[in-house]
Amino acid sequence: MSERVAVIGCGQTHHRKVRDDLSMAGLVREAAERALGDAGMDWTDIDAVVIGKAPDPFEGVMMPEVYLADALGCAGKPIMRVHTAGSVGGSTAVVATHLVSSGVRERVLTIGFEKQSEGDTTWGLGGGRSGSVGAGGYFAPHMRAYIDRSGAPDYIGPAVAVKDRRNALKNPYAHLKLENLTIETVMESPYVWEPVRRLESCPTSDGAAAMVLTNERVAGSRNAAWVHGTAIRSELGQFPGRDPVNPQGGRDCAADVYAQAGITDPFNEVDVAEIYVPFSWYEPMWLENLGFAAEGDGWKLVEKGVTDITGELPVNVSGGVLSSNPIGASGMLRFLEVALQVRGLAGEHQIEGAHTGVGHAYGGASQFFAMWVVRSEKP
Amino acid sequence: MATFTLEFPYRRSLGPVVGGFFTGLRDGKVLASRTKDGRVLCPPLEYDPETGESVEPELIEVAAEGVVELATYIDAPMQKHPLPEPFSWALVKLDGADTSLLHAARGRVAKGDRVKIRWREERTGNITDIECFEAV
Amino acid sequence: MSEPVQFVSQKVDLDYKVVTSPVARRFAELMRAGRITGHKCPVCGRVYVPPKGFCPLDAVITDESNEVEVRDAGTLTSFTVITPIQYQGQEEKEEYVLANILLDGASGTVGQQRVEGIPHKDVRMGMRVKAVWGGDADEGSRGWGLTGAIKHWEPSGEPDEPREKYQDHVL
Amino acid sequence: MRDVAIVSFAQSTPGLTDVEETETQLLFPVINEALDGIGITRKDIGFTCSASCDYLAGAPFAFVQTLEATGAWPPISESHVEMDGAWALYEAWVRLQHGDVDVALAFSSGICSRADISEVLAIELDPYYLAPLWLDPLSLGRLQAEAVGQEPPTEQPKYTDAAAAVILAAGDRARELVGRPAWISGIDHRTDAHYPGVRDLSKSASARIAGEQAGVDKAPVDVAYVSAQYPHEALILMDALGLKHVFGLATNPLMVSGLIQIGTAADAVIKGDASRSVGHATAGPCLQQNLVAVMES
Repeated sequence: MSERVAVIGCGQTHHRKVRDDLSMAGLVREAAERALGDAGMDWTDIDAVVIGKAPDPFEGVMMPEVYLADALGCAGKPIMRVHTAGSVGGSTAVVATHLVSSGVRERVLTIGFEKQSEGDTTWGLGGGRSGSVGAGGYFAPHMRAYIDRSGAPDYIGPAVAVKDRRNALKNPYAHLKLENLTIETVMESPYVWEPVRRLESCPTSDGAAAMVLTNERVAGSRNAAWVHGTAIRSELGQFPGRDPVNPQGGRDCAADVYAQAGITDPFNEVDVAEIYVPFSWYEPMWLENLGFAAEGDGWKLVEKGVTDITGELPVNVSGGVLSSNPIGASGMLRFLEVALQVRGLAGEHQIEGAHTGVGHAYGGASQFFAMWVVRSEKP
Repeated sequence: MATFTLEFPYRRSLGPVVGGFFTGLRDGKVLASRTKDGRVLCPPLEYDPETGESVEPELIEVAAEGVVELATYIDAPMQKHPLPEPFSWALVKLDGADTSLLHAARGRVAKGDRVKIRWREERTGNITDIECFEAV
Repeated sequence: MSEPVQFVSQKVDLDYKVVTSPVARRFAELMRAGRITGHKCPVCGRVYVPPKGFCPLDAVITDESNEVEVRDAGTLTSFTVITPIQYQGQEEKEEYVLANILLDGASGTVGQQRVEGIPHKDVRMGMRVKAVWGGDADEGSRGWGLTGAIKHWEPSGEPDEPREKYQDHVL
Repeated sequence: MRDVAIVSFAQSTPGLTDVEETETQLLFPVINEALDGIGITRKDIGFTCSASCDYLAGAPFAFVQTLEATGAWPPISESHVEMDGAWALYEAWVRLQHGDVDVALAFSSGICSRADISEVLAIELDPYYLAPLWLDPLSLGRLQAEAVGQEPPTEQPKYTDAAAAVILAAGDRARELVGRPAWISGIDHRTDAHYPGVRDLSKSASARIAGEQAGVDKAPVDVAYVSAQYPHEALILMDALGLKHVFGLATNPLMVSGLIQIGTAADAVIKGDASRSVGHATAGPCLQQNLVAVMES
């Protein structure tokens, strides 16, 4: 990188089932204005906007960045739209990072959003046809294969669901606020896509996330999260012998971003991780995929409480995708939350002394991956 | 040739500005927003289109008639267009506004013509509560 | 004055022609004749069912000369029991099983196949299944699945395959 | 800034319509041709960026299918824009400026012949104030023609089916790959406000800024290919970019047109027909969003 990249502003909406008080422009602006406020900037300070969201039929607006251009203060400025399925919030932040690191732009606002309540996501994922099984129905056989392969006990998924919802109670922006959830109540909730239960699944949310990224000169002495590495990977969605349980693309993405950040022992060198876990079993699966645990051992970290907010490797202390899922923003929220952590601004869910954070997102048929590593000091 | 219709009834929340405008239309009046430097936007945007800055929180009323800034005649309307017979698309600067509202206008109108809103009888709070513009 | 307007409804309806690619069309024709076919990559030898018209791994275009037939029986590699989510246009109401199936002679699975003729709780990985033909042959294949010529799959009664046989074929 | 050039360009047969193949099948030979032309393979690509649009396909995740045309195994570093392929090229250029890769592929595909484009494009408009009126691209084109005092068009553009691929390379790698790389001396994109009633439709402020930032006027231009689908759009763009002559679009394969215009402009440099060329892409109603690239020998 020619330019060091700093995150100096983070903003997110209060995520809800329906943000019935806002238009689509209002939704993205709520997050963006909070990010600008955090950065001590206003709209005119921004050089470029990079916006991401999932498929357009979710809201029924084709390429909505066209309509949102001036809502994001872009008259006379550049705006681009990224779409890489569920990983899009992460990929969008990576494009924004490269705009700054390359020296092309100095102050970039990046935004991810989804207003799922406008339409119906299961309908949208099925291309408007009957028979859509949604993302959970698609991923369920992969989770079954993980359980079969690892021999994980059946309460591991529910334990993740409880942990993330408990964390969400500490996050004022989180959508789901489920008090007094226990492993038993999760296990009693009905199967939606067996082996996945309703309470082990992400909600559908309206929400947006935004960050202001800039270079070293503009960042000056501001409280910044410094980007130490970014990586993206895509792999074919289906071919004979492809392993969606521990996909090569995720392993490569992690190896790439750790190498950039000089991380050789992720479990011991990472203080906090926000991992894209839309269904509970993806926490142990991705712990293995991202090198935090050996293959087959991810569930043991969950069982021992290692990924709890008080554990050695806190994962999704914001409540994660299981607690808030505005799809196009969900990946960016993972990136944003670790930036908040290393800036010491996460509030009630702050991990004391968090120095190195890893943000992660995935999408498609577990085939698109985006990650970054941020730290409290410069690279 | 087989065809498939991708069809969905989206339910859009509006927020105070778009919602306020649509509430006004339902009640037979036209509201506009004001930028910090005093420009009056109709239809109202939540932001200054030049800068992105939020508009003033209060909407103000403008007239239901104004001047055609730009128009073009459509002699073969599409089935989904607002009017079934030939009409004009017109950008109309309503009296009191600084920007123009784009809608259908009955018949052939041209730049400089004065037009007024023809209200739909059954109004629900929607841009289509304006049936069209027509000559004053 | 009545309540402020908070929502609008907007119907978005767009018509699309359903076009089946020549490769998918031929596959569907053969399916209607009761034959499941794939393309065998001339470089790596993998058999793709349904055929794509190329091998994405070797970036090689394939055609009818690469066509091979596979059996209408295979091994269930993974599955889920779906509780259908209701939305406009959703016709599924009852719980059903969707499985990924490794057909005998194919290199990879066909995804999201209906399995019937067995209580849902008895469905298992490694189970052998065979096709039940006679569904509506659907020309509107969107490029995956097996079109409607196969109604569903049912247990074949053969002994289960061991884990080594299916674990590398989750999808 | 690194020196980055377009070193190869390929497109499907111009003017295709009613294609029966999938977007992936349309792309496959086009990407092959772009690679073969400079003697490299998919394994030589360090970064890939694709462009497509779900509303043309009428189903989500068009890009998940088209990824197969890249042979993404082992996994590749790849991104996707839901925009004209010109913006995929821009993202690839940014990645080459970031500096960790030397060769990048940008590609795009769009099949217009399966949809009624006059209706599809209506739903990219403001969902509260414009989309419910089903303002179609011909209506918007006519309005803008009136704004510049030109005869309004009577027919909408011929929307066609296409795929295109461009390969970019940095520095010495570009020189190794082709005799006359089309060096990108400037590239920039800008947007205007969306709602037609808040801007002057007789001009394209965003194209003017993008052209200035890309340095169009720094030296004479031998040839310019712009994404003008009507004569009045060509006039507006000539004014905004300070050009005396431009080639517009004969047909308009949405999502691909801009990448084709830039690729064609680059090809003129690569083949020695021009020493300085301009390519342009647009998006949104009435030339709302514009990208300008300047290529030099």
